Amino acid sequence: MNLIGQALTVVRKDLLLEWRGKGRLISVLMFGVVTLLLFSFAVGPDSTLLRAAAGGFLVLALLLSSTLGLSESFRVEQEQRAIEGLLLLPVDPIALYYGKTLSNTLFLMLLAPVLTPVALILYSVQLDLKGLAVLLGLWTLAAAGLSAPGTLYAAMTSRLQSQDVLLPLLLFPLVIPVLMGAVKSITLILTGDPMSQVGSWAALLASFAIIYWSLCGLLFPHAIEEGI
Amino acid sequence: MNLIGQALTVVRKDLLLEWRGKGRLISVLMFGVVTLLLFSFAVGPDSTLLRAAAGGFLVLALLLSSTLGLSESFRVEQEQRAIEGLLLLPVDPIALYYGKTLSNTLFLMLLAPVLTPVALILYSVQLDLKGLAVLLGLWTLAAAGLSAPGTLYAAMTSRLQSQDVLLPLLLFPLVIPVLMGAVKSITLILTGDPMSQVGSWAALLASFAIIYWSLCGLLFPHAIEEGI
Amino acid sequence: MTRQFKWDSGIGLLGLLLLFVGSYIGLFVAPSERYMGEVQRIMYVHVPCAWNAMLVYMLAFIFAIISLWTHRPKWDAATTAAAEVGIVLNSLLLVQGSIWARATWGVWWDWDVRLTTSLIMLLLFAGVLALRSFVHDASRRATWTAIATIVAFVDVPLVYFCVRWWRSLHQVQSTPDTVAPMMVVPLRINAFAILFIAIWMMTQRARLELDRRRQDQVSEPERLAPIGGSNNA
Amino acid sequence: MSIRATDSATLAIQTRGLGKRFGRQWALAHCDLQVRPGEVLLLAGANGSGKTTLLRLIAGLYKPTQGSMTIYGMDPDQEKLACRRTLTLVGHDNYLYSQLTALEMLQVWTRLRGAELEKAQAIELLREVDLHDRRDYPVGGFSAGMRKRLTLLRTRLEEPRLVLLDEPFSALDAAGQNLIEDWIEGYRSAGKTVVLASHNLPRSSRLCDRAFLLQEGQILWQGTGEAILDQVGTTV
Amino acid sequence: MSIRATDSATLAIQTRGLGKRFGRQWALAHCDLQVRPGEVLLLAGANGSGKTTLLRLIAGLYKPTQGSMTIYGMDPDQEKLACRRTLTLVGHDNYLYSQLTALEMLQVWTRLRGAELEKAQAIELLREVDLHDRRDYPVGGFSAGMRKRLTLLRTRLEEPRLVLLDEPFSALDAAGQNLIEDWIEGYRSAGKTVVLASHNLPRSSRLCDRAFLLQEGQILWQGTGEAILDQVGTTV
Ligand code: HEM
Ligand SMILES: Nc1ncnc2c1ncn2[C@@H]1O[C@H](COP(=O)(O)OP(=O)(O)OP(=O)(O)O)[C@@H](O)[C@H]1O
Ligand SMILES: Nc1ncnc2c1ncn2[C@@H]1O[C@H](COP(=O)(O)OP(=O)(O)OP(=O)(O)O)[C@@H](O)[C@H]1O
Ligand SMILES: [Mg+2]
Ligand SMILES: [Mg+2]
Repeated sequence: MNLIGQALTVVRKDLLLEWRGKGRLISVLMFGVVTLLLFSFAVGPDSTLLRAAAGGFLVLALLLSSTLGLSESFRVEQEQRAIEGLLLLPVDPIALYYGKTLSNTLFLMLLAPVLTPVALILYSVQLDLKGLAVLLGLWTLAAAGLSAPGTLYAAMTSRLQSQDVLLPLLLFPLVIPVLMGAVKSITLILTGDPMSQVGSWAALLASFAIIYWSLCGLLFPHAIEEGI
Repeated sequence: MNLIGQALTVVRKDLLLEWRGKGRLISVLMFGVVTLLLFSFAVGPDSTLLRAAAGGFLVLALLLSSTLGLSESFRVEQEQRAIEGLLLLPVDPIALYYGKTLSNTLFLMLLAPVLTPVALILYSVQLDLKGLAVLLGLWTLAAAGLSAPGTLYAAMTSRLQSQDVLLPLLLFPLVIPVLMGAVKSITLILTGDPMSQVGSWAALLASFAIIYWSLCGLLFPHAIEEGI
Repeated sequence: MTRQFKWDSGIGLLGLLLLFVGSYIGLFVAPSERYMGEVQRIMYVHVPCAWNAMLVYMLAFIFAIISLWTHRPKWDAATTAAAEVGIVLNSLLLVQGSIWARATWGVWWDWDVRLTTSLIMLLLFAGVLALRSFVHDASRRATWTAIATIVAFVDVPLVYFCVRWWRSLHQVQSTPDTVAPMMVVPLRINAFAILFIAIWMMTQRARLELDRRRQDQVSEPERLAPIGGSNNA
Repeated sequence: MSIRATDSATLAIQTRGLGKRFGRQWALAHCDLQVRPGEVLLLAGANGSGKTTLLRLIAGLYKPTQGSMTIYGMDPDQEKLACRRTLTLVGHDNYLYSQLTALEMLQVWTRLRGAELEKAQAIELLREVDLHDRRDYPVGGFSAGMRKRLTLLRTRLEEPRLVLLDEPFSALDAAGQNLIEDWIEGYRSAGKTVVLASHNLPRSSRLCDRAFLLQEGQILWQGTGEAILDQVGTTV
Repeated sequence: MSIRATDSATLAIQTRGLGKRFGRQWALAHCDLQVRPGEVLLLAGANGSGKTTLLRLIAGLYKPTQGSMTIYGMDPDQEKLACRRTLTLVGHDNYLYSQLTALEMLQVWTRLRGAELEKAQAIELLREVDLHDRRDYPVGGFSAGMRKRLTLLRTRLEEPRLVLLDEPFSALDAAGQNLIEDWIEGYRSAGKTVVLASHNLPRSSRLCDRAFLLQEGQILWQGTGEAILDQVGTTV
């Protein structure tokens, strides 16, 4: 079977697992909502302050939920060492990586359509439909950028003690460009975009995604050379 | 052996495990530091905004790190079902609960002394030594309040799919009083406390801790009646 | 499948009837409010929803204690039903409140005590149901639902106080509290109407839960005839 | 120890109509078991016949869906801790913390039983299972059989009167299997009760006083250890 | 298939000075193994003697600390995927996703091997291990033996020429053990190579063409299946 076929088989398996454990998506979403709420409590009831930081908080909530989703995606692989069962099969590690990354990207993409409206309401920010569409597009780029290194690191940490701490620890500093790009561009969208800077931030997000999709695909086979 | 002796044995075992896997404490701390950093990126370079929200961000970072620490504390119990080995011994569930809760409280208490200085530097806020002492005292109350329901829920979710999502999901809304109490009182300390309101917030934190230490101690034996 | 007429269907019908009457009075008979105008009439469902949500959560709490005590499936069903109906009322409350807020304050949301408390309450109990959905074993599910319900409910007063203190430095949202008698009547009627409907929904939901359990309940297999061996115990 | 089979106070285990259902599946049903103190009992049966479920029910790790039981006359619901003090179970899992060493694992277990274990005693115990030279190695690096050996030491740490063993011989080498056989003989002569589930019939049938054959969650047959070999030959 | 033991291209497995160290512990050392295609090989040895380590090295799950090997003439470093296509390993773990059903597990495995499994075929396979009536149950609720049976089906899904089995008989009931024995006989007559590690010497020694006795990570002895029974009797 060719690479693409194998990768799609991995995606299919992940979607099946996701479907079986529907709870995971829903609870990651609820986690995101609760995080959005927490931010407003942390800042206090002052709504101007909240509104100024709304874009940042939305992106942070998305990032935190994404990290949880990523580390969950390997939890199920390790439970009865199913991942070893996959590694023993003649599956190209590259197919494995891109399959897993793709299904993680799909998963992360689902977060924004739910969390954005909640953030808009909680932080009393307005956004028209066009703005929303642009925002979702940006998040798709960001999600792709997050899941490329995220999947690599989640695989590498999945069998270590305290993966849930290690993964964000490794990932957060790495994805600061994604964070900043997303925060900046989303804040621009929320506050109106007079200078049309969104484009260049989107370019940053896209290049991050492209670089890490290629780089991590090259590195992953080495990471799993001795199993995970 | 009496209850207290058993509980202390559990604490001792947990401390030994902690000592062996020193990595956990360090990486939870580093996670906290990275989170503090993320907040400043998410809010942007506006330092007044940052300073106004400094207390809130510090508490949020503490809370997020705490949740990770709590869910880790049961990861090691489930890895080879060690917890079942404990449940099979004639250990009073109450002793088990308070032992685990105490060791979690100790763990969480260690977070503030490290994260507070980092937050002070990152957000350029000043604090004298007395203020620092009061802050650490408040965090001790908050840590006790967090770990009581946190330990109960961590135990209950430890064997479910997606514990790492479920635990914060259950815990965050529950500990909003702790969050608010800590944010308010710590912000008061950071900005100076003209009206001496810190006392009443500390009272809130203390009553939360007392209520949940008693309530969860009563409920825990039921939770593990059929094993976890 | 023929179903005999159950007492709760009666209550449900009564509730619908009352809701119709109350809403009629509220919409067409009661005077409109001086400042807010016609939007204010949303109050006749808003306030009853709020009262009943609280009441139903309290029922969930009581059922949870009994369920933990007795381990009987019916109390688990009752706890779940109450928690779910509470969530439904709570969500309705939030939606109505947001619409009202949008119309009067110009924003969908504000960090007022009651608003904030309602939202946290919703999340607390939604967490309970999320936990429940992950537990497959029926008896453990019952225990854990009960525990989580108790833990969540005990938190509500604490949340209320802390949100009040949290707000205290800022102005408290003004709400009209001088109320005309013609406003009180539909409010009362609708409160009972929604209470009855809530009871009806709870019994339906509890029945459904018990039915589901019964479907899973396969009776013990036939006792196998032991072969050979005499009982040499 | 005099025995009257009908008197539950003098029985080590008595179950009445014990049953356990998972979802729509009855893992165990109609289980009436009477075990006298000092007996060695074998549970045999095909995969999925309910052996593990029965042992876990007796150990109090599952709540019965139906029926009741007593352990040395005690009701596990009422006197949970006393029952736990009376019995010990080694199941399919190993109950280990991978970061602790073999020695530390033993100490943790003993302390939680309310006793204290001298280092010399612990080394003596480890020597029994041939792990004494690995005493300071973290158990996470142990082989399957080494883990099993360590966990089986739990039965020797204190004085449980009822020892429940779920496939004690699996993962062990010949020497290990002989050792466990000796242990079980020792328990018998010390008047302790042993219930073991095993697929290693040649070995376990010659150990046991009575054998039970389970099928689809029910006790199909009971008899002596020698008889079960023939029985299994004909039915399985 | 004619065999010249010195020609690595015609050997199923050839290892030269293979060794694996964990920390300060040599789990395997100086391992020179030559396995001809169509042979059934038994690895015996005490707990912790290095059987699992050797099998995992061959399967490519560990990287050797020392030495080299070829599998059907291929270098696993160079031709990883080809090696994986050639071999299959069933180890101590079960490689299952608890939420999937037995049928779905089989389908996932086959698809990843690049084939497609008709439902009828899958049911036929499940029938072989007596799990056909549990095909739509999530495997998380399976008993230890049922999981093992399901995982052992991995050896039948495709056409691996080299089957590595780590304690294939453990957790299985008598019928299951007989079945696996039949399978191994079948593999032998189909010209496949089988390497199994087992503590069930009576059963595995009569199956194998050659037996190896490991001790502390080194091959201590090699001989025929019958001979190992005596050998173990004297050394262990
Ligand atoms: C999402 C938004 C809202 C939520 C969650 C909410 C929640 C509640 C709750 C929980 C109560 C019951 C309090 C009690 O009886 O102690 C209540 C009562 C009430 N609400 Fe709202 N509310 C919202 C928006 C509004 C708005 C926008 C208005 C009008 C401007 C409003 C006016 C009232 C009034 C008049 C009462 C009755 C007060 C009383 O009985 O003293 N609410 N609301
Ligand atoms: N991951 C590891 N880390 C550290 N040491 C290990 C590791 N894996 C194996 N060892 C050590 O290597 C040696 C051989 O282990 P291995 O698992 O190969 O034994 P085995 O022959 O399979 O034993 P068993 O019959 O008990 O399964 C043992 O001493 C073991 O402690
Ligand atoms: N947690 C569970 N959830 C669902 N079904 C279960 C669970 N545990 C056991 N079962 C079912 O109960 C039956 C008996 O299982 P049990 O583990 O007791 O068998 P066993 O006799 O120990 O088998 P083995 O010899 O394979 O260990 C099996 O059909 C199994 O599928
Ligand atoms: Mg079993
Ligand atoms: Mg092994």
